[in-house]
Amino acid sequence: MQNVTEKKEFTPNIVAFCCNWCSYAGADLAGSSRLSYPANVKIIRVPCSCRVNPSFILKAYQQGADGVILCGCHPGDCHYVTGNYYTRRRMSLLFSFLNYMGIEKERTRVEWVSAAEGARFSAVMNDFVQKITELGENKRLTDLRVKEGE
Amino acid sequence: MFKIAKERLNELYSKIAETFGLFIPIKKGGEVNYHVWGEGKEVSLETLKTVKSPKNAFFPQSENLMKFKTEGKNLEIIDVRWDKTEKPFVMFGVKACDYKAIEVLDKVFLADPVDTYYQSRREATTIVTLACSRPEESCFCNAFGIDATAPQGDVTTWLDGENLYWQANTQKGEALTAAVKELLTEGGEEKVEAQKASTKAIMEKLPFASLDLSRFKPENLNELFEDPAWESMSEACLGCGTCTFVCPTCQCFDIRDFKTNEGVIRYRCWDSCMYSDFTLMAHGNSRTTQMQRFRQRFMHKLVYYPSQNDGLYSCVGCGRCVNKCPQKLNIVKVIKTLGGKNND
Amino acid sequence: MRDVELKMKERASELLKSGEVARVIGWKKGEFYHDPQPASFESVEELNAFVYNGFCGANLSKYLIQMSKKEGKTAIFLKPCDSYSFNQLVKEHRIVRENIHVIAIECQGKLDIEKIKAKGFDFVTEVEENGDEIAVASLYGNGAVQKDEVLLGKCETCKGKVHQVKDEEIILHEMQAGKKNRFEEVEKLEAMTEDERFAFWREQLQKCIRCNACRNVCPACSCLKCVFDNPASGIAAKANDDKFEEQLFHIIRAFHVSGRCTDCGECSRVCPQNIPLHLLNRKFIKDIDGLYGEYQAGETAEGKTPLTSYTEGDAEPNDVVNGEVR
Amino acid sequence: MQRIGVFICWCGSNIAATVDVEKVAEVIKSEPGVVYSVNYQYMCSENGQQLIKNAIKEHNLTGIVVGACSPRMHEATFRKAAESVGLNPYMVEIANIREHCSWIHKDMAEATEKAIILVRTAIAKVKLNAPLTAGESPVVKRALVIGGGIAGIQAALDIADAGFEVDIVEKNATIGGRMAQLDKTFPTLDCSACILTPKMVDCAQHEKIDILSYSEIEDVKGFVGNFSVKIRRKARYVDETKCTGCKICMEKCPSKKGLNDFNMNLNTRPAIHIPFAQAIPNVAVIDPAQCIKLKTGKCGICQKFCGVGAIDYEQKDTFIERQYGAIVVATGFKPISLDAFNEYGYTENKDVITSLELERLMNAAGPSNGVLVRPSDGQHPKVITFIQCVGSRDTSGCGKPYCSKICCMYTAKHAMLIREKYPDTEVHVFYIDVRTPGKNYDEFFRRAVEQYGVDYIKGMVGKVYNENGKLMVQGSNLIDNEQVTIESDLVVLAAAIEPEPSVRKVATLLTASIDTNNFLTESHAKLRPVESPTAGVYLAGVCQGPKDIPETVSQASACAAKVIGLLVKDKLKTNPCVATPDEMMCNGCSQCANVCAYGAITYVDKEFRLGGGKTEVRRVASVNPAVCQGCGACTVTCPSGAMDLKGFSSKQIMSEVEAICKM
Repeated sequence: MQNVTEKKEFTPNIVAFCCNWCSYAGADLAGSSRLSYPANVKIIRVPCSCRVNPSFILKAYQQGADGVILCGCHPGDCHYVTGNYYTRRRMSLLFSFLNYMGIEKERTRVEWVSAAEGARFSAVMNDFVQKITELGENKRLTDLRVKEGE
Repeated sequence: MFKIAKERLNELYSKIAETFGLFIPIKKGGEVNYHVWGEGKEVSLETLKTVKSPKNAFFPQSENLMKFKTEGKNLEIIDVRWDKTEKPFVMFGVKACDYKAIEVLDKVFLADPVDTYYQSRREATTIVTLACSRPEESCFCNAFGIDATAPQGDVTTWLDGENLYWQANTQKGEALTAAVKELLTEGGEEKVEAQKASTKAIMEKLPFASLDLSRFKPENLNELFEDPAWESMSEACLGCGTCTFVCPTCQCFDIRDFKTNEGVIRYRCWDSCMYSDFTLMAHGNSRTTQMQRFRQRFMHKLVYYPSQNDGLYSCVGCGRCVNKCPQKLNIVKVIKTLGGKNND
Repeated sequence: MRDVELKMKERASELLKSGEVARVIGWKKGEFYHDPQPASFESVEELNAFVYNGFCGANLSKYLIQMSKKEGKTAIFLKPCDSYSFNQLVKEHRIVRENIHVIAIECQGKLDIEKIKAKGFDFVTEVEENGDEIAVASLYGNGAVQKDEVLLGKCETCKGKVHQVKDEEIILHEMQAGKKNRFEEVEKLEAMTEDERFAFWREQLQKCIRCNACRNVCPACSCLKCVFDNPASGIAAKANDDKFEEQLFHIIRAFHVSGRCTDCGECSRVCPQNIPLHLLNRKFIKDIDGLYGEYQAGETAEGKTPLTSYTEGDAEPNDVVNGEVR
Repeated sequence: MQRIGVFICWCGSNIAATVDVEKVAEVIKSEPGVVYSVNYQYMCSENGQQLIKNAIKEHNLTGIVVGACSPRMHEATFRKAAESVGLNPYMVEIANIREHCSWIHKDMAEATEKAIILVRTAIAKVKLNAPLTAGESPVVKRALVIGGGIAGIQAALDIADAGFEVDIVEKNATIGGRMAQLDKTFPTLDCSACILTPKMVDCAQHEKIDILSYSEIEDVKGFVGNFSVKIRRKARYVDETKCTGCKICMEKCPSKKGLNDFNMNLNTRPAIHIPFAQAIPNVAVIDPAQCIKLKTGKCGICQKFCGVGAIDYEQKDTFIERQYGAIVVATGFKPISLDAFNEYGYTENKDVITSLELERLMNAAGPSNGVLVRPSDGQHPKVITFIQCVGSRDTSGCGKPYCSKICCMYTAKHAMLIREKYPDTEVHVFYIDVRTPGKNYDEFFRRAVEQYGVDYIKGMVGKVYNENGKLMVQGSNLIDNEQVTIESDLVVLAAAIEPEPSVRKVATLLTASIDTNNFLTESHAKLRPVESPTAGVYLAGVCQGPKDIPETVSQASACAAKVIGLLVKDKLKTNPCVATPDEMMCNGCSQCANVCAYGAITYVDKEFRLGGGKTEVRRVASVNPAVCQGCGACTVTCPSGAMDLKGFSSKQIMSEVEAICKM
């Protein structure tokens, strides 16, 4: 029996948006290659990284996510030809803006992971979890109401 | 009557804060609003018009009504209303117009059926008003028969260059006075009378001192409603909620649900009749144009509300909307256009 | 300015009389000198109330969304900065260019009554503009203030005195651009630490009362139904119950107008709590300029915005720090 | 009321070893909306699917969640199973508890907890799913081929042979393209005309093929299966139906000084002409810039001599509009302009020529009747120097960054042909690398070196200059590490090739994307190399990237196969997960169309009721479900949120976010 008074270690809550064609498949490959990454990384499948609306990211933070990572095909390899080019511009501006509002720069990230890069997917997630763990809990973009009662 | 030297006000605040939550105009982020007092806060008692009115204390912009805790398919309802056993609070520095506005709100929230959320806060509050000595051009409380030099309240205060003068009016006021008695000394009646006189002289020069409200009577309701002037008056209206949210008497709210990790919080928040979805119902929208919304707001303030409340207008002439409307529309223009013959 | 006002009134009168236009959008006298309100004039008689002075700061272009749908042609007076908004609205098919007659008017910078009052004139009875000096009469004393000190925030960094669109012009005197660099304040914030920036915005945004004045006045926010009013969007909310809601509102709003915001400054002008909202939009503008090349929304009424275009060599989001590629 | 069924798969021990499947199924039972939750060893098996089907029927399920392997694996399987018992296939969601959970986590408690979250997330989504039905759009059984070179010809023939109507639109007066200009072809050295012209004739005679020569594409509307194309038929001043190709007009035409573009401007031709002997259609055309009658109104000689009255000086451009189900783009290439390459002296020296010019000089039907002579003096050149990679693999900015791919082989071909026909000629070739990947290609190249004694010099040429009537080619020999100067009679430049410039207009009309080098972009570099991202548009030949004849023909046939595969269908099933605008909220701002890679979004003016009997006409977005691919770029661009994506709606994703964040 563990000592219940022991302070619970911070395990960040991570949401990963993955495009169906590259990154989600990359995550599948990481799985079939048994390349582990922490269980607190949870994936939402979207057709293309360009489907990810900034409001989804903010919603995740509001609902208690500590880090949000967006994964898509490598630029130039987008299944939908140009989708991730738009993602790239949107997210460059959004992340810079969030940082301008005082939100930690590292909390949000974009990574291009191809369907063949299972190892990279796992490495990226491990690295991201470590960075967010170092950064600590998301306190600046969270909604106090959500975590009430915890 | 009591008084306390201006330099010692901080001691007064500190003393009040020992037993009460003290809400007082404080400058934060460049703007003055009612906030909880604390050591080091920048109190700005003289500020004539806080951006948000004191109604925020009894009828907060947003207030949780209840919580639904869900676990699997089970649901539990939790009462989350403000608890009377918490510290009672003091609203300090309320101006005459804003105090009158609380009276307007009371008629809505304390009438049957009583809004217990409002009631519990209202009852726990001791209101310390502050007489005005330096009104500005957008003030027109006198048009509604309000005496800015002698506001009511549990305690009335006056402030001049040297002292704050203090006079308890009610039991609650006496109790507060007793709590701070050690800081107060007697006297100051002449100073107060002098200030009243000089302020009244200024009040007479207010540009809106003699607004004619005579046409706003229940019997003119239909005529006023149909007046063609609404079109042109509302033309520039953006449909924002600034006027309603800075208004000390606007009382409309919306009830919404918010999903949490545990279930749902049901809360209410200020709503504005200027918003297009204010009247959105399942069948559609009963007010489809901004003119209709604009008309509703002023008809309510000047005709509907008084017709149900013994002629009490639900405007107190604080002039916040005059200052804050982005496009410079306001109730004064409405009164001047529709109020009566003597407005020209 | 008086001569400009007369000329405008005269021209409006001609246009209405000749039947060339059915209405003219301009400003109408308020209760004071300092509170003229936007108005449309449909007859020569109505023009008696026409006014144009240092307090006509409002950007009238957004009214055209409704006005240009009305029967007949609409004439509108546009200041140089308003003309950008006009183009942007045409670009987004929100107004019908053919139905509008644009009269480009002179602007020497507009005044902020709150700034004048803060100089100690809190019972303003009269204001007189004499070039760079503003004479103020108040119940508590008369005096003068320097125009530079009481300009509307948006006029301090005025982006130029060139109309981007016009059918005719009424410009009687030379106009001057703003004296301040518009990115100065953004840079100041960028230079702060994350914690300081966060504290700054928290304090500012906590003041927000969700009145939607910024949104409703914004020519870029021309949606029929805003996502924040649409329960289906998942982010609809009316008033704040937690600081997050204000952040969400202002982040999403700034994002939605990015690449489309002409920096007209109306959001900050109308904010009842004086939140420097323009600093949000300007950050996007500054980043767009830095990352994708200088872009001024509303310079033309055609073309794609920076967010609806791309190049293969664009910066990677993770590499962008303070609007620059690390 | 929603009735959700949840099916947790063990996947043998793949899932069950790390995820407590029983617990997951049990916990999920108490989720609101869930009326049935079960676990089973292999959900994808026959029995597993039967279990799902039975549960759907028995419990009257409105949606199901399968907690199993990746949806990329078995989503289709479970959708089919659901559909077979009457549940809309899009009411199925997969929670990936294998690849994204059991396979990567070792701790059972942790993996079980995550599996529960993932299943809850899928439940949150499926509750908002709506039944979707694939739409259908009719297919016009006719194809358009843009460009009448070998790529276009091959594609047209293959499609027509399958029984479908094909139109070839060719901007020149004849089909044949670049291949018609070639003398011999590598690596077999058979005569280009001998293998091409029969195909051209086949086209002309094929009852299913309509050749629209001297025509260009003006406008394209519509979408896959249903394109409407406006074609400009340029005035050729000769009635195509009457002209017999007798060429009497060419003999009689007094204006004979027009540059012969078919012969790379190496000789001249009359104003009225047939480009070359085997032209298809074999019909004359008048060059209006050269014709005396058209310029001055006087002359009219050709009309006088024409026995069939085919000459019509009054002819104007005409337009026709036709419907097509599919479009093949085969617009071909041209050698780049060498104006920027002063070092090779191309513009100053007549005897510095391009390889394509050499093709004409060596061709029996060419300006010198197949006798290799120097353009300057008609003498037989004794020393010929070839320079490769002129403008190819060039990062200086003057040329192209890519390899033109065909130059190594045709240079070897030229060198070999010259050595064979004129053994007394000395042939040098400057090269960077010799690239010969291809069947029999390296053997071919080695023959040139080993059997024909062609002197290959590895190195770049710095300068070509004229000295006493001789061309001095100064370059480096990297193998011997020395500077060499070769006194030459003729210098042949292997100019880089680039897409025919008219492709830009075609691409714009088709909303087909184009890369920085003006090559058309394929849908996927490896797996969909002949399809443009614009559905129903296919790419053949050099317009998509440099390639030689066999590759071009292969690609053209591949295009044809794709086109045939499309045209045999009567109706096209469309992906139901497409963007859909809420017209009540759409502002008509055009932002969404700006980011659509497929041109699926157009705008229409629509009348809306305002209430009070009033109406308003507003411009609103309209998505063509047959063209939309469902990426969602438009949904984020839309500020009002009017644009949403079926199957991945904002509400669904928001709901997933809420569920997945719940720890």
